[in-house]
Amino acid sequence: MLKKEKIKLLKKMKLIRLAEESIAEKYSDQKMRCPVHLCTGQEATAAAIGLLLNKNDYVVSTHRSHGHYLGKGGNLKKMLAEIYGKTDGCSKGYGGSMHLIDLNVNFMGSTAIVGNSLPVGAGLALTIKIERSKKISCIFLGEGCIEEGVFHETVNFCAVHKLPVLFVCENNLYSVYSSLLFRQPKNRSIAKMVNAMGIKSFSIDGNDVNKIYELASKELPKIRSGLGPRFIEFKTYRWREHCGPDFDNHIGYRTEKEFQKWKKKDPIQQFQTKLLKNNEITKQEIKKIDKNLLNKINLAHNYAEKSPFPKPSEALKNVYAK
Amino acid sequence: MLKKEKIKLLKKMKLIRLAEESIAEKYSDQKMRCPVHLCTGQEATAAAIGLLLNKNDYVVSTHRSHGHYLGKGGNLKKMLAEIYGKTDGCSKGYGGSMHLIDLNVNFMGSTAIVGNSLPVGAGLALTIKIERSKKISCIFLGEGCIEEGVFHETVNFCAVHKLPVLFVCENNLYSVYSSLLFRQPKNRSIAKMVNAMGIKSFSIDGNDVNKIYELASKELPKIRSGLGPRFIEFKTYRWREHCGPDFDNHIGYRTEKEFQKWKKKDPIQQFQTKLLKNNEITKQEIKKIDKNLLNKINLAHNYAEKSPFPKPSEALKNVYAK
Amino acid sequence: MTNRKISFVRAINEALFIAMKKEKKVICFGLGVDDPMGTFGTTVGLQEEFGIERVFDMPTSENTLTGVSIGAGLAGYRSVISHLRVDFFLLAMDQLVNGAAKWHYMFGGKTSVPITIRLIVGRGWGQGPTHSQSLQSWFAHIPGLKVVMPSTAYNAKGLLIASIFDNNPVIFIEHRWLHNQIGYVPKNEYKIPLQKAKIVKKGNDITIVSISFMVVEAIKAINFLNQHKISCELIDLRTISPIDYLTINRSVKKTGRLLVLDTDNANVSVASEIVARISMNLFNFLKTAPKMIALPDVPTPSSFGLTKNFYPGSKEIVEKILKILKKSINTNKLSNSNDLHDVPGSWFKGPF
Amino acid sequence: MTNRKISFVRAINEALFIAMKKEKKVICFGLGVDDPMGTFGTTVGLQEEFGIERVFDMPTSENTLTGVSIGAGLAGYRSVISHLRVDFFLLAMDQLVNGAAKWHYMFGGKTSVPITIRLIVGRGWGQGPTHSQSLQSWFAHIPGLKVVMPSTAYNAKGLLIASIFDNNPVIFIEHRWLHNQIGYVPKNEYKIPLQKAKIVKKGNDITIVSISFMVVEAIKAINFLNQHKISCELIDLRTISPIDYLTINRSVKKTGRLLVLDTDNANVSVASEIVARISMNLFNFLKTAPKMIALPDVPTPSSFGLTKNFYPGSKEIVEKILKILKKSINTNKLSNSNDLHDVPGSWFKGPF
Ligand SMILES: Cc1ncc(C[n+]2csc(CCOP(=O)(O)OP(=O)(O)O)c2C)c(N)n1
Ligand SMILES: Cc1ncc(C[n+]2csc(CCOP(=O)(O)OP(=O)(O)O)c2C)c(N)n1
Ligand SMILES: [Mg+2]
Ligand SMILES: [Mg+2]
Repeated sequence: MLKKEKIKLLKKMKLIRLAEESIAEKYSDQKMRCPVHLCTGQEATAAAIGLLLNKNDYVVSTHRSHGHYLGKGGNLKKMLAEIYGKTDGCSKGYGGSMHLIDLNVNFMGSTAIVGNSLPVGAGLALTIKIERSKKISCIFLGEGCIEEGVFHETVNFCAVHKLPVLFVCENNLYSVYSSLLFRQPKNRSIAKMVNAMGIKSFSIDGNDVNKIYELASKELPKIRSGLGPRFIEFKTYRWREHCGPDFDNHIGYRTEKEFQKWKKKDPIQQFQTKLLKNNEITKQEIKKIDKNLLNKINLAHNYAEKSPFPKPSEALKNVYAK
Repeated sequence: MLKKEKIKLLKKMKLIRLAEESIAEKYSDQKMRCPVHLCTGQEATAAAIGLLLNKNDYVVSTHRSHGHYLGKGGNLKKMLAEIYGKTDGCSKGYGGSMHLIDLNVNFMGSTAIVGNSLPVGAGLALTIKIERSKKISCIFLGEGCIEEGVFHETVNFCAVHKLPVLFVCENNLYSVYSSLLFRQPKNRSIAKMVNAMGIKSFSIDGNDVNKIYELASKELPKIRSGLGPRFIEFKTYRWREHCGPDFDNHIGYRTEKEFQKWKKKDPIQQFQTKLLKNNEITKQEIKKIDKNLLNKINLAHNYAEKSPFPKPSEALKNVYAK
Repeated sequence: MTNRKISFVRAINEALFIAMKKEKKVICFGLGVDDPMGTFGTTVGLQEEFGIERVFDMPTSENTLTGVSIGAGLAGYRSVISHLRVDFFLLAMDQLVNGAAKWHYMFGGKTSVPITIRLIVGRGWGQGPTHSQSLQSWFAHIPGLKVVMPSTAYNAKGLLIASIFDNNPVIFIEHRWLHNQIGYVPKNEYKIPLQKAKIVKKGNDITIVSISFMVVEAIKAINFLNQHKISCELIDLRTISPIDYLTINRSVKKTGRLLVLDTDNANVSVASEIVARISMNLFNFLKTAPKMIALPDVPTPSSFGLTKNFYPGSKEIVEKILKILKKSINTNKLSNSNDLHDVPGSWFKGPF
Repeated sequence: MTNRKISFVRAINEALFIAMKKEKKVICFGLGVDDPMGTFGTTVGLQEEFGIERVFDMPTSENTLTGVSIGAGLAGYRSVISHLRVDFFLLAMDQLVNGAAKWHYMFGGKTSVPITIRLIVGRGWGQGPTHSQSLQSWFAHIPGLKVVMPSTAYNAKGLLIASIFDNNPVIFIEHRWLHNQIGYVPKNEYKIPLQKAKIVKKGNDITIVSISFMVVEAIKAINFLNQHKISCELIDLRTISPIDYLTINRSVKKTGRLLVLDTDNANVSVASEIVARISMNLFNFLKTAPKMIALPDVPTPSSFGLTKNFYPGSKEIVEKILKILKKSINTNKLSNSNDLHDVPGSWFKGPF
């Protein structure tokens, strides 16, 4: 990875982190009135994959999609405006945090029913194949989604048609407050399973952004050149509560200790430390990056807060396309 | 396998074969007025598994379930009466050929939506586990069913709970007129996939009743003793058309040659020849078996034809259980 | 040219050919679309003409099938997907309702999903509980879906072309017993606008609102009643959702009486909806209580015995109308001459 | 003892404890039933009391979850399963409709599947298009299902116990905004019979048929109207399918006027069904056109701005009744004093 790329990557991770944390901070103002699923702690995948995808590559995602949206280059102001329920929101306030879209970067939509966007991603990939273009359709999912039948149907369909799909599965060990232990067979490898289903699969540390970048840069060209779909499992951890701005290690489904263990693996801290150690960045530069990002995020919140609410009567529009 | 068992097995296969062929023969009388999915050519699995299951083991099955029903010891007369739509039918005429039940032998139901009965079988197994009884829940399915998401959900659930389930998957290469080639990835092994999903799996010749019997006798006790579910793929072939009494090798989706190849692997003929060669049965005995079975089947048709139709007003009953 | 008579099946097939020729981004997939039976003949020849990339078979994965059509829609493709029975489509309700129906709305109108979902209603020959559901009531209940139910070959072709080029998900329901009906169909492209009902027969004594196969039964009933000087206005709804109330209202204002016919179970049905809407909005125009005829609220049984009186037909329509008009006529002549109530015609010999 | 007041949530919890204690074969499973939140508090303590074999979490597999309950039912077990939102249950329509609803019928009455399916309707705080569907219209349309929608803590407990011990699949729909309502609930076991509506208030001018959260709004409206000498009869339907027409009919015959309130989209709804049925059967008793109030036929938007006037409430009810009765009263006092229309009470601070 070039130094330039590394800085980009760091910036992208930080953008996601700081944006999520800004939502957490301001959520108690009661102005963002919709459920939010923050991805703090999971920024590495979103940033690395997002950076490696081309602008016209397609992305679909899930309820926890802020990072994927920003990673792909989605408009921050419009994302926040959407969470605030404003007309300038990326979905004009109709969708809320769980339904993001940015057609400028082919972020085609995140949806809130577990597994719902998977076959949609496959359909996008089908058109790429028909058009013989070199695009990719990237599908983000959580490990809970593996339990939905539609995941297996989608994998099968993509394998049969050798579609240009990258499955990005962030395994953060939990689905809401349910541990993997009660949802999937013990010691079963998700990647090995998907491999046996017919898609070349990998499983890597989801907090090591270097490795993610490396693996993805190797596999994406293969997908583009028609070698078929790829599936990558990223082992990671969400820091905050399943839904909302707080922490929930005290309520009983996971331990503070486990959380602290994962917090030490902070993908951003790890990466930054390495960059510093290798003299690829200075503390000064980091400060500047942080400051710029915080500034940008503050401006975006201001923009979102100032944007008007859509009129109630607008609710009756947009049911049918013309 | 004891000689006695072998004779039983032969008889069971023949019962299924002759019953199916009798339906094929009489179907053009237009008295059996419902879709029928015959299993001629696939009798080995139904007979061997059926013989090895205990009376109180549970079975659920699919649209192609005549063999599974008879194999388990289901009542022939009531099955035919059901296909004729009569009051003495096992489902009193409400269900037809695609919805068979015989609670006397814990044949809990066959249903006609692909994949529909799978989780039902898992639910039965769950109660076995709760009751710590040594029963098994046996789930019959076709290879087409593998493509339904519910298959994967069911496998996952059974694996997580280590349920006493035997999955019997008859892979006859086709789903209606669609070849496997367009439905599942090339060279993907179903058994290996299910193995990677978390269930010990096997793939064997579905026309070699000896092997089926052997494998099942080895695995069933393991399932009973709590070692978890098992999945077996049986490679086999349906002789007649997907639905109905005729042959359909001429319509274009499969070849006469392929059919003839498989016909040579007739599970009954193979087994009978071996028994004769080993002097475990005489031609005389075979004749007698055939005659008895034909007689029994004729009587059953007579019974079914004579049974009255349910009254039209009965259609409005049985919507709710008391 | 009005003597160019072809079957409903061929009309569908023609519509598909025309749409796919007209627009390269129309694609067609579903279980068995390219098999020798070609979805009861409706998709025959398409793959040969347009290639395997635009016309292809699917794994037995109904939910994913639907989701794939949404994704293709987002990339500008118009999918025509099909299910040989409505019942199989129950596996795809998440993609349909949480996805297709709301996509345009929940992303603020920024994208849309032009999908046509062909569903076939089974009937007769022991199809039974899981192969003969109609379910338009469900689809009509969901905002964002359009629901179309053609009754003739002519309507089938024009409505299918209109559905394919509509920018919304359209549920296109074909009754299996209409597939072999023959009727006048122009050779060229034509569209029948969605949400436009058709007045099939003019009349003054009562308004009959009907859909799909019930139109066939209604025509028989009306012809009989005509002989007895009872004049019915027959409206073929064609689009079930949204409903063309303009046409219905105008007719009810004229006749003052309403009978709605449906192929679905009665409870919470499109028929109830129309009866309710007219009762609420045209209460003062109604001379007598509005009525409806639909299927009994039970699953469909399989047996020849149990289905004997299961499906209401022309006789029940006539009797209901006589009751509404407080008239009595001998209706014995109307009893089904066909002993075999479970087939669409004597040519049908099973098995599905 | 009538001052034993507990929340709707606790009433549900008590019903589950009682049912599971009474009958060993009652089991309870669903996503998160044993997690710290315990299905919004309703399943708290069950696993501790009855063990992990009878109370357990599930993989994210809604369709299989439902099928498993059918299988358990065939072996004599009564399952209580739950979904935190109605919307998630759309993945299970095959098991529900092709399986559970028809099982008893299609096997000739030989077996039955006693399942209680708890579904929670979301509302407010930006839940949006895929987290606030109601959908009782769908379930009521399917023969073989019973559909229950309690409006008070008292009803919740008695109806849930009755549902669990009913031998059929019962859809038990809880409105999230009722969960924190407090009401009188006896400590012991009691059942409220299914298909029995409750006359909540007697009155003479109009019959209001209402369900679930709309009962709360109706009571507010009626109290206001009472002050102006308008007397309404309020029927809480409680069971949506089958419907207790005996009670409705008796009331409409008395008042001659009908208003039906529903929490679902209006088109092809339970409200339409009731309006239709009454119009067909009691046409001559109706003094004015029957009316209904339900949700607009659009998906639910997320934004605070868009949802402002989305849900009809007591004000709309009052205005509709005044219109029916051709009266006019100043209704300004009725405007929602609560500025925050998107929360059930000021105690609610998100996030779901
Ligand atoms: C079909 C469906 N079932 C249940 C839910 C409730 N739900 C919302 S998020 C979520 C967790 C999914 O877990 P995972 O896929 O691992 O994603 P994560 O939240 O961990 O990022 C669940 C179960 C839902 N939205 N959709
Ligand atoms: C959900 C669903 N989709 C489609 C069908 C139509 N259908 C009936 S039988 C069948 C074939 C299934 O193939 P397989 O499981 O291999 O069983 P086989 O017929 O080969 O025994 C299909 C697709 C159905 N019944 N249900
Ligand atoms: Mg997770
Ligand atoms: Mg097969």
